[in-house]
Amino acid sequence: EPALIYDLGGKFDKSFNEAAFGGASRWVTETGGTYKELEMQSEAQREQALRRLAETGSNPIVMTGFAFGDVLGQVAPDYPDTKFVIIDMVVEQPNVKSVVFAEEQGSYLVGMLAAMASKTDTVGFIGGMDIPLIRKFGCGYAQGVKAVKAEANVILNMTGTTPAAWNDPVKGGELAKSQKSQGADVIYAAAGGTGMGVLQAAADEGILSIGVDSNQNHLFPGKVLTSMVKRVDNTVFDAFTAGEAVEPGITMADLSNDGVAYALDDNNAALITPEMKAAVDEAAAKIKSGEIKVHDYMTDNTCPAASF
Amino acid sequence: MMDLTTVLQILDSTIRLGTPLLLACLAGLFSERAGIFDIGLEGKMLAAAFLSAAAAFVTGDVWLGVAAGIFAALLMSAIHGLASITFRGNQLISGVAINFLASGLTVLLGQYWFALGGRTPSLTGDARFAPITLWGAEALREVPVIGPIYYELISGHTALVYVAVAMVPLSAWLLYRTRFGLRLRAVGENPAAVDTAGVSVVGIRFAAVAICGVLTGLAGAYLATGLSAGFVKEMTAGRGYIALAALIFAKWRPWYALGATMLFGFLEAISNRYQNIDLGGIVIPVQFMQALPYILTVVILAGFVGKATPPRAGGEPYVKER
Amino acid sequence: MAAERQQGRQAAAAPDSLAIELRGISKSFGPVQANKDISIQVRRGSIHGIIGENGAGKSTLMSILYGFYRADAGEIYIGGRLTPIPDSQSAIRAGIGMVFQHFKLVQNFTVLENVILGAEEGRLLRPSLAKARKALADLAREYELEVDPDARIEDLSVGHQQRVEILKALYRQADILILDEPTGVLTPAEADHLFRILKGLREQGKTIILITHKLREIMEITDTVSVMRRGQMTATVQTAETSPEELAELMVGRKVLLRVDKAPAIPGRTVLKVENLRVRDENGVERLKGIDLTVRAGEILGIAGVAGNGQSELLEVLGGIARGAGSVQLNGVELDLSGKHSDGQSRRLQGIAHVPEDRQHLGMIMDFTAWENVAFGYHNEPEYQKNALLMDNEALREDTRRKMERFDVRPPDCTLAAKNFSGGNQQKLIVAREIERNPDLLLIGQPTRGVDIGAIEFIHKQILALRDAGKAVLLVSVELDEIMSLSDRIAVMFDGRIMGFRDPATTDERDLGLLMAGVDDVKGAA
Amino acid sequence: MQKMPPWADALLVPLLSLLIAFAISSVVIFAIGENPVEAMKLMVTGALGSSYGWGYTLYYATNFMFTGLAVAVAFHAGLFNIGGEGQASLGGLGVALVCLMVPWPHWSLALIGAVVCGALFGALWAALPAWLQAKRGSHIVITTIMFNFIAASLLNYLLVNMLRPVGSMDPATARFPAETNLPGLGEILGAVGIPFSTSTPANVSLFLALACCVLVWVLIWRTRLGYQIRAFGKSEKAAVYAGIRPVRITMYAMLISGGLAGMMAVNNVMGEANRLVLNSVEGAGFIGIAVALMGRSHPFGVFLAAILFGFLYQGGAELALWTKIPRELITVIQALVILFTGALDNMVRQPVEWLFARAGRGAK
Ligand SMILES: Nc1ncnc2c1ncn2[C@@H]1O[C@H](COP(=O)(O)OP(=O)(O)OP(=O)(O)O)[C@@H](O)[C@H]1O
Ligand SMILES: Nc1ncnc2c1ncn2[C@@H]1O[C@H](COP(=O)(O)OP(=O)(O)OP(=O)(O)O)[C@@H](O)[C@H]1O
Ligand SMILES: [Mg+2]
Ligand SMILES: [Mg+2]
Repeated sequence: EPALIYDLGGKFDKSFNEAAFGGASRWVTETGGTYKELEMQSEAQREQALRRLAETGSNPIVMTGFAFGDVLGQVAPDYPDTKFVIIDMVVEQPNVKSVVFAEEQGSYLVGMLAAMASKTDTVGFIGGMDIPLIRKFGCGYAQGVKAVKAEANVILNMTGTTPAAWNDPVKGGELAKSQKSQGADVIYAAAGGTGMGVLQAAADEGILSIGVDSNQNHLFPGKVLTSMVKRVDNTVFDAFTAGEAVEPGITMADLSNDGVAYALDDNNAALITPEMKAAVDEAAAKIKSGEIKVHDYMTDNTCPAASF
Repeated sequence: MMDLTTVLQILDSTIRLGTPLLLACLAGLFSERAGIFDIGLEGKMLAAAFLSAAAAFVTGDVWLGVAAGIFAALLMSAIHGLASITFRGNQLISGVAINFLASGLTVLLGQYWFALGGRTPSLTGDARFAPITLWGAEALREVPVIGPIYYELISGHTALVYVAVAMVPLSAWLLYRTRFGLRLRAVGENPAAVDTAGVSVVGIRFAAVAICGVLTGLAGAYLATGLSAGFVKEMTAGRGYIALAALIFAKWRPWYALGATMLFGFLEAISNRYQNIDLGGIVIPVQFMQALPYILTVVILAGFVGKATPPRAGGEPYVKER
Repeated sequence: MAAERQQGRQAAAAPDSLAIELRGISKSFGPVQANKDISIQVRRGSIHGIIGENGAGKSTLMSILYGFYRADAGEIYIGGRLTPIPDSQSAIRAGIGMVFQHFKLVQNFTVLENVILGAEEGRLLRPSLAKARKALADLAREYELEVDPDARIEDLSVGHQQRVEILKALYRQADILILDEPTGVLTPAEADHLFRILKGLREQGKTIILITHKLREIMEITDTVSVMRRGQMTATVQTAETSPEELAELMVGRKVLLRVDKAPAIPGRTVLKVENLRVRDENGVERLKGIDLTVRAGEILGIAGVAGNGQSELLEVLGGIARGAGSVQLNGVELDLSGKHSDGQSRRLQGIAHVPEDRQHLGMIMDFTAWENVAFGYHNEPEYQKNALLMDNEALREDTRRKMERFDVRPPDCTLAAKNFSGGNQQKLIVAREIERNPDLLLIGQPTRGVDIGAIEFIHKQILALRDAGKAVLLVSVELDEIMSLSDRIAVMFDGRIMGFRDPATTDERDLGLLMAGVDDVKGAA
Repeated sequence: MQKMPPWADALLVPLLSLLIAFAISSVVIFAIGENPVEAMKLMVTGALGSSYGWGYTLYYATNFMFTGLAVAVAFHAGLFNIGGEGQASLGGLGVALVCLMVPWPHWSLALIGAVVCGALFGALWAALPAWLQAKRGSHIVITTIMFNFIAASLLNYLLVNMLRPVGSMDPATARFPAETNLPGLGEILGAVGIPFSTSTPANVSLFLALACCVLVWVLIWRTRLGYQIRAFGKSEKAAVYAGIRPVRITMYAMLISGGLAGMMAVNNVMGEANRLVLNSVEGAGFIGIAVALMGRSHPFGVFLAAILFGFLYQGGAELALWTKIPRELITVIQALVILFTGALDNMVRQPVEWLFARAGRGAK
């Protein structure tokens, strides 16, 4: 029986963790199987959660979030017969599969859309916890914006420095209002549950927002420009389907294997003009072909298009 | 250093963030002025935030949500009253228990009702408060200086913000100009004096605790239906304790409470907006800003700056016979 | 018996002339029965005194009449009509006002606010305050009860605070006024003023119940007097037909010993020498304004005075509880009055033992066992230690058993909590603890307050025995009899000063009373 | 003479309170559509049914013993220390620093270092509120609450900006060196031939906590300091009469209290996580209040109550794993225990006293 552990943002963050939940649910409807799931309440519980699931024979155990990395490095060797899948982090153990995403590529695409949709030539980015991973989102986004409008202004904010930053919609809303007052009319939220506050505030203030991880277009139809989708659901679905036969090692999910994408559906069809779509699709093709190289912040902790 | 729009933005945010603190602080003021210490403000707010969001979602009417929030806080107040007035228990312990009770029950019930891990579904439309544009705001908007101040800062808040601000003069009036206020203050100073004057101490104290419930109910409802759009686990995030700190800072007085809560709201607005503040070479980390309300309160408590004297009979159950 | 005689006559009086009649009132506080089946009649337009020892149940009875406590059984008749009084509101409505032993005033409210509290006109304060201001002015004129209506209570003297309490009752149009030990905190002059007011009220047809311990006051002002003992009403008599001796006997239940047999003192070297001792309380008010005295070995110096004139502070500063300024020498060694060594521990090490006035709140810990209380203050004594870390509880229990036997503490169970001993036995335990230390100087305050006659004699003997062993004793008591019978010399305190020293053999109560009132025969006014 | 025999006060009343708390919890479980009996069974098997469960139960109980003792010692001095949370996190800082900075040759030496340093940091964090209470009369309940928040901000700052290893994304310190890893309960019991799960975090700190229970008992009831603490706690006025110095006793009691809370870090930071993470205390400081109230501030009572709460914690985790009942149920039970054993004590006590009084009269 497989198992899934959600990070502190919670299963229903409408974003990262919920995407994982979506994958698991899809697996349940398609296979009729059952799985176990756990939500983290605090940092200190991670180890117990992992051990408990391993003890009771769950296999594979999928966990969402980089924060499990350190603990998994300790626990995995104790359960050599159990397979672990960690999303967003690399853990080098013989029984661990690490899945990381090319968020900079997806962010680049939504950055282009943001620049094209903006009338003020000022766009915003609200990150969750201030860590390299989130800066990677912001950096890709800024590159996309600058690719369309080199002189455009990108306002970057982070919600906080601790995991609480993933779950603070009030602060997300306040930051969005502040960015709006500075002229931003499109705001990209890469902040887990905090993003809900950003999307809400943007809708209230009559500006556009961009969702993250899951397709969040439906949350405020016509108010969410697009979403940078990370196919975490696919990762979970694949892992659950493979079962104990999960292949350990590192997997990179990017544009070329549809690991990341921008979302287009009925809810935002009116916001994305054909020209915008054409421009973005072209850029996507170039990225896949390697013609456009999007800089990954985490490779050298610098960003050519923005300063954090 | 900062232009007017930025300043207005921060002050605007200050008002939004200060409002729940103000309501909770006034709530605590009524309770503590009547001699009932209340460290359970946090729990009452949390319970109110949850039930108001839940009711607003189910009924689609934010005012019904507010009513439900007040009901939840009143329930918690009733427990506090029962423990500390009727059974003469330790008020601090009762407060601690209420905080835990709210923290646990909100998630338990939330999960049972909505299966969203303790949060309520997002509120939309009439299930949450919309900003109110005050009369003449649009017209005045273009007038320099006062235009933006009136339009940005004073107009455009949700109904409960105006209710909260109106509560300040109302509380002051009630406390200092009415019979009820006189008795309430007396009960917090010397309950025996009130008792021998032929007034029921228990009655006044329960009334005070009930007022505290109504106000924390408003505070919680504002958090869930005004400031954000729905309930999130632990969404009060220590605001009840900040309100308590503000109450000490305000020396248990209504107008001072307005000042104290707005100061603390301002600190929160600043720390929301800036991760670190660079003051010409000295960088103030955001964590310091977040801790500042507590640090200031400790300084006040230490009595180095403007000693705060709590109501004399505060925290003591009124016991006539051993 | 006087009691039977009186009851017969009162029952014959017309019922409509009775302001109050209580029938069969009983009240228990947990295991303590404070009132047992009490009946009493009070004539309209009279001043009715109630006397009785500490803890006799006087305050409890009056609090029941005022609706502060609820009686377990019994009936209350006001003006001949059965009137249930479940709370103070009903009492006020029935025209009863009460001035409690401990005032019930809100300290940071003004006089006016205190007066209207609970008797406001309508929901808003403004009209009530205006009305009360006028009413107070009228009352002040009528009864010599001037107070500044806008002063805060905490800024008023005790005498003025008491006026506020009386004004509160009169403002509520009380016909029956109860005063619980009103003169305990007053100077004689203030007390005289109060009595003038009370007489004025009587002339207006008001009924007054006066609780007091002072026989002089009873004789001076009351028309009728009731005596309580151990929760029961022992007698009601016409004041004109009784004498202080008879009242004392009724109060205590047997003939009171007037003098203690004692050998003449043989004073030796000076043990305690106090010069210009000054103490301020936490509000900065000077409580001791320069005390000079000496106590010699083998002598008892008695300090007389109305309560609240600095006697407590004197004991506290000598016992190391309070801090002071000036000079105190013990056996020629200067004591530290305000520094690191001005605490109870250091004093005990230097040879001072201290039986405090307030035994329940200072002298012992009610929840501690007897043996733990015997270590209280002496917990650092080497004999109670097993080693550097641990206390020797077994030795302590053994020591306690010995002390309890010697001082006849009952029940002789050293593991019983202090609160389970009666007041007299608690006091014996404390006296045992302090005297058995064989101190150079014993400070002892109100040694027999609330203690029964048998224990009083025993404690007095112990104090004298200590004196005869060549130790110095400083005795503080508000009971003049006690002071007169025990002391070898008497100092009278008034307003933080010593008014003079007297030899008990050559002085009398009148002389001491004048000194206690601040009047010095020889030098004139102080 | 006595209202109620001592055993009724020490055992019967808390047990009744506990019973009421559990009864109401059952109603809550029932109300959210689950079976209380099944839930209870699951908790018992999950927490006590295997040595794995016991390991976690004892691990949590160890935490609660430290914080419960901390609250209890302060209670004896008449002080309500709500600051266990902050003191324990500062203790964590101390343990982390001493484990990371000193090259310990062996765990036993590291343990001593960690105990000293954890207790020291915890005590220091209690010192300022204590001093303010003693010298300036600032209400210790409020100051310790404030200090909890200040501690959280301080740790947040340190972990994010100073202690986080380069390149790491979570706000946590580096792993402690292997020499500082404490032997687990499984290893210890295994060495004496008792089979016990080795994959639980219960570790040698359990014995430290037990030792602390005994030491606190000795301190409170056998030493002069304990005598003075109790006297001071019953009546400050009388204590002054006896020459007990309020400032000194307040400071000592709170330093000991804070030290005990700080020592908790030996268990969770050094024994379990092997690094300092954010919010490592996880509310154990507050549970200490419930534990001390339940245990009537007696070390043995604290021990029993800590085991009870350890059971609740582990059982609750199992419940969350196997049923739809969220872990927050434990918070509710905890709240009810605090409510009934603390604030509503009279509600339970008065009827019991009344019954005893009636029985007493009947016997006569
Ligand atoms: N509130 C109370 N709770 C419990 N016991 C009480 C209470 N008030 C009084 N008592 C007890 O009732 C008894 C009678 O007390 P009361 O105050 O009526 O005596 P009193 O005659 O007024 O004495 P005093 O002369 O000292 O004022 C005493 O044993 C006292 O300890
Ligand atoms: N708070 C209490 N708890 C338990 N028992 C008490 C309490 N107060 C008094 N008692 C018991 O009630 C009895 C009567 O106490 P009280 O102080 O009224 O005695 P008393 O008659 O005044 O004796 P004494 O003349 O020695 O003062 C005592 O024997 C004591 O055991
Ligand atoms: Mg009395
Ligand atoms: Mg007595």
